[in-house]
Amino acid sequence: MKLTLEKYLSWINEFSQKVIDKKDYLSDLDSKIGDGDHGNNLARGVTAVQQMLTAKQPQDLTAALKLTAMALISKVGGAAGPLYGTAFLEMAKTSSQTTELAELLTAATAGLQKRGQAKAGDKTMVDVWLPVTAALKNADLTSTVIEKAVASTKPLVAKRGRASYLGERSIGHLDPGAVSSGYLFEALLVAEDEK
Amino acid sequence: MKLTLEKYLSWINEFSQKVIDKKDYLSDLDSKIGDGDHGNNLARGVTAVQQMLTAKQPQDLTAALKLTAMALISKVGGAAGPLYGTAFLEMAKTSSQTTELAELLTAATAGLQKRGQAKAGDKTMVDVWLPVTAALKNADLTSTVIEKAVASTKPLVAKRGRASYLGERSIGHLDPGAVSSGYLFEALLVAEDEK
Amino acid sequence: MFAKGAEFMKKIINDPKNVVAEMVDGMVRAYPQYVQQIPETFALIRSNQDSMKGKVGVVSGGGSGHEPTHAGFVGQGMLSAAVAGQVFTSPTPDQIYRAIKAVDQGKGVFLVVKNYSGDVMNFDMAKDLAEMDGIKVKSVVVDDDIAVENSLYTQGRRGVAGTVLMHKILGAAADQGASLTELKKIAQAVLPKLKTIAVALSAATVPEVGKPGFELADDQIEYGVGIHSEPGYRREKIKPAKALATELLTKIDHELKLDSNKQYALLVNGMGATPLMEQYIFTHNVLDLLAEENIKPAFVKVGNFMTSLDMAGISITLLELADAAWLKALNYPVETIAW
Amino acid sequence: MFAKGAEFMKKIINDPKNVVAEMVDGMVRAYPQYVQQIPETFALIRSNQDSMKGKVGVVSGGGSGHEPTHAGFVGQGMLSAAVAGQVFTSPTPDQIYRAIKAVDQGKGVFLVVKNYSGDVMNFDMAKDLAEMDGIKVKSVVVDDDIAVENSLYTQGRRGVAGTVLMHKILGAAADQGASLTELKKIAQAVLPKLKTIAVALSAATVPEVGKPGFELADDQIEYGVGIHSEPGYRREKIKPAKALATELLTKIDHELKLDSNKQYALLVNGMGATPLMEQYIFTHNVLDLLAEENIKPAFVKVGNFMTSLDMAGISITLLELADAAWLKALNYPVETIAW
Ligand SMILES: Nc1ncnc2c1ncn2[C@@H]1O[C@H](COP(=O)(O)OP(=O)(O)O)[C@@H](O)[C@H]1O
Ligand SMILES: Nc1ncnc2c1ncn2[C@@H]1O[C@H](COP(=O)(O)OP(=O)(O)O)[C@@H](O)[C@H]1O
Ligand SMILES: [Mg+2]
Ligand SMILES: [Mg+2]
Ligand SMILES: [Mg+2]
Ligand SMILES: [Mg+2]
Repeated sequence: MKLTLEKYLSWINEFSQKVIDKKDYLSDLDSKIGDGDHGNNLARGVTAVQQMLTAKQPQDLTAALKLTAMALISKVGGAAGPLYGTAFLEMAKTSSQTTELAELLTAATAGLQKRGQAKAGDKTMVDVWLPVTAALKNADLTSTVIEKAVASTKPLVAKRGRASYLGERSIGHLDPGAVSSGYLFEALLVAEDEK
Repeated sequence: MKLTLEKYLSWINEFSQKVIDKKDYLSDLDSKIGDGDHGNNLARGVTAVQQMLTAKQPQDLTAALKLTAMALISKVGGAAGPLYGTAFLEMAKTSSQTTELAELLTAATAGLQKRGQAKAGDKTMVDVWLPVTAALKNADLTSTVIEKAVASTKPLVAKRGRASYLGERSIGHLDPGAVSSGYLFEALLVAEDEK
Repeated sequence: MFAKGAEFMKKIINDPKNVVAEMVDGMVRAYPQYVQQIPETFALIRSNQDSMKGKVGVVSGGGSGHEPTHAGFVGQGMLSAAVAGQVFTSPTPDQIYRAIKAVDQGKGVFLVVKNYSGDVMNFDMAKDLAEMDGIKVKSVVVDDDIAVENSLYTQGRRGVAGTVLMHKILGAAADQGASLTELKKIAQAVLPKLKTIAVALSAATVPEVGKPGFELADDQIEYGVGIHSEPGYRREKIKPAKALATELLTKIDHELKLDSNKQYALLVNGMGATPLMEQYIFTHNVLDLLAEENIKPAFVKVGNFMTSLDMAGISITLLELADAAWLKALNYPVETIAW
Repeated sequence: MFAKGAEFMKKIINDPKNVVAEMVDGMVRAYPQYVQQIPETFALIRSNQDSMKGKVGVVSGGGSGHEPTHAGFVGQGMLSAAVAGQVFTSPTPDQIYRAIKAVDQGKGVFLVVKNYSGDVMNFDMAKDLAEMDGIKVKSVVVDDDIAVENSLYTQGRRGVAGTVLMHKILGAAADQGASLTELKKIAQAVLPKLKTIAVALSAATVPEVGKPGFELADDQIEYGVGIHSEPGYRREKIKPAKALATELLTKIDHELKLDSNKQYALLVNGMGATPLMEQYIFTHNVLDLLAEENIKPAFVKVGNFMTSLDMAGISITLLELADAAWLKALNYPVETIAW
């Protein structure tokens, strides 16, 4: 599947809306095993993304991805800011060569892992990005794949991020970054459906 | 009525016991219209008085009164310390001339008023010391006189001490210093009965 | 720390009876370069005693629970000694007397007293004792809290956070060689220009009492409280910081008649449990409101200076800088734990 | 301040979204002699920029809510600039980059980062940006909190109150002309000798969240909490101050192997809502326990330095003074709001 500017804009809009709707829920998840701000951080970020995209009206996909990355990097802060920001920045970079979504996400996930040093099973957003990227490569990304990936973080012991301070006590809670990443990919499915 | 060393010691013991028993109640009264420490302050004081009298074994009334005054002055602090302290110091001074209780208390009350600048009706301990002294002069001090004097502070507006910051809102509460002074004079009646 | 009746007091203490002794011990052992304990008292004197030579001593004190006041302001350029009473209870005359004697260099000693019956009477008795020893003593009774109406027939107004600025100005003057009479004059000039008012979000819990001095509902605040949980003049629902600043500044304006042609010092004071973040936000609002009147304070200080144990709340102090020397005195270098 | 669901947040704020902007504004307007805001950022730089000439810059920062950290330590002899993020949220790379650029004098800039994923990643990105401009940047990631087990496979330990001592030592060295490489060496030498551990009586309430990070029963405390209400290692009934001090010191002893032949610096740090009285009582107990091991710290500081909004609690930091220069650095004069 190729990503177009149009499709990207409806994807990111859908995601922004979802984050704003679920802001409190995401922060609640974060207060269980982190510091309770993930929803607020991300909501601040997507609001900035919306403003930036409206103000700058990017004319191609690369520009739109880059604007998104910059808005996230400069507004989210915390751990999620550099992580989401890096992911979109890597997509932007790659988009000048290819608009194949699977390749964009492969680059994004690699950037994410480089930035945060998290591996599969560390109970972070990486646990969603990795299987989603794999599924996209096989062209079989479905809601079920996403749900399963998000849910997979629940029994894990956190090894990265604030949740890692909890050790064993992080077991039994969803990772907030995994949940918000789940929203990102659900939004992608919605955006695709629309076309 | 003449005050003897023996009678004084049983008076001050009786008072000390009462203050310790009623410590929390006195502090509760003080928290209504003051800062909630009158019981604690006075309990600290009478404990010191007991220690001082036991340690020093005064051989005459003047010495006993002076030791009491010094213990109160150096241990109670707050408003009650200098006030009770001054009262006992004035009794000590006067006791070298006369041991007539009415005269001792007249001196004490005058000292109290000089130290604290309170008049009758200002809702302070003075509202107990004044009528009690008057009754003693007439040799008709009774529990009723004391109770009436203490109760008289309830409807008053406080003009001195911390309660004065409350203005009209001090109405309807007993003055804690008046209540503790009531205990002092009830203790006197008990001590007299014992003889 | 100890359960008391139905109440539970959550404090980092040992025995409530020993809080003052242990606090004083912690302070002098943490900061021997600034303060020393006068043996068998809770009076703390400057470690740098050379700095007092030939100068009038400045002694303050009062109940404990207002830390860093009073001992946090002992040191060169500020107080010579400070006397700590029990929690919220005036120190006793014998201890104040010991402090006076210890700091006197033959030039006399100036006492800074806050206007509470207890403080006034105990400092008076100490003054009598010192004068009997031939020590010259003068004093000022600070009554900067405008929450209560002033009147000749009552106790008058309380002494609160403004006292810290009084300490600073008198301390600087004494360090520069002012005489006892000059200190008295300065104090008398500063006094009517020094106004404070507070708002509380919660009351303090005295360790020996074990429950808060008053109860506020979860959404209630109280304007005009004192530093011992004395009740204030109005209770209402909590409002934004700007509205609180407006209410308190209006009261101060009423007293000082704020004037853009005059200079002011501003002290924003946290009451003990109020985070610095909130204090700075409140300061932002106060400075905005003053700016609307074209007033930009010549001196600003923000922090926990005159606290009330674990009370949450904040006070504003404005000092009209009627004399240019006062601003210099506020900026005068000091060697203390807490200024 | 605003009702949020069933919860009610009693804070002196306006809009929870604006707390950082308003706080920063209050701070720079209250203390223009110490700090200035870099336009359109929440980065505060030294007002006395002359004092930075020819020297390596030292920049710190992190989430807000830890006041007076970080900006309270900006000034000659300590930090060159500090960058404030949202509450408990790392600042963004663009802002950190602005601060680095503003302080660089051609000698490079040293970053003091606390070990949180967010801080580490954002400071890393800022470093990349600055290096692209040809600015030399080195950094230390402080991880003094011994509450969590250290491990290569996890995030590792958090950076907490000990960071303040790191600021002080590096700031003094930079002011005395240390090079970027020398600062890195000092930081690396200090790091393993710097250990902190805390106990909480209550959790902090982030304004935008509106309820405490965790709930403790009326009589419960939690050992080992972080400065963002990260949970600790054990919950139990509140105990006397001495027992708390014993628990925490034992943990530190386990790490540092306290030794009466060595010298130590002690920092007792209040978490925001803990009165100074309690902090001094706790200090008294800590000093007693150390004295039992024949240890008398060569340097002691007590107060609110690395807070966690309105959290009640306290932390102990011990720094083994392995190098005599560190003690001198701790006593080196500074011009800051809060040291
Ligand atoms: N090192 C890391 N690698 C990958 N993801 C991480 C890492 N650290 C944190 N995260 C993700 O970030 C999320 C938390 O984001 P957020 O709450 O916004 O930041 P913070 O932890 O700084 O408050 C976590 O749920 C996790 O998914
Ligand atoms: N100026 C005064 N004259 C006479 N009695 C006073 C005066 N001020 C206070 N009191 C008495 O002292 C009592 C309060 O004592 P206490 O609570 O021990 O001291 P404090 O007010 O310093 O806490 C009041 O109830 C009142 O009876
Ligand atoms: Mg978070
Ligand atoms: Mg009282
Ligand atoms: Mg009292
Ligand atoms: Mg965060």
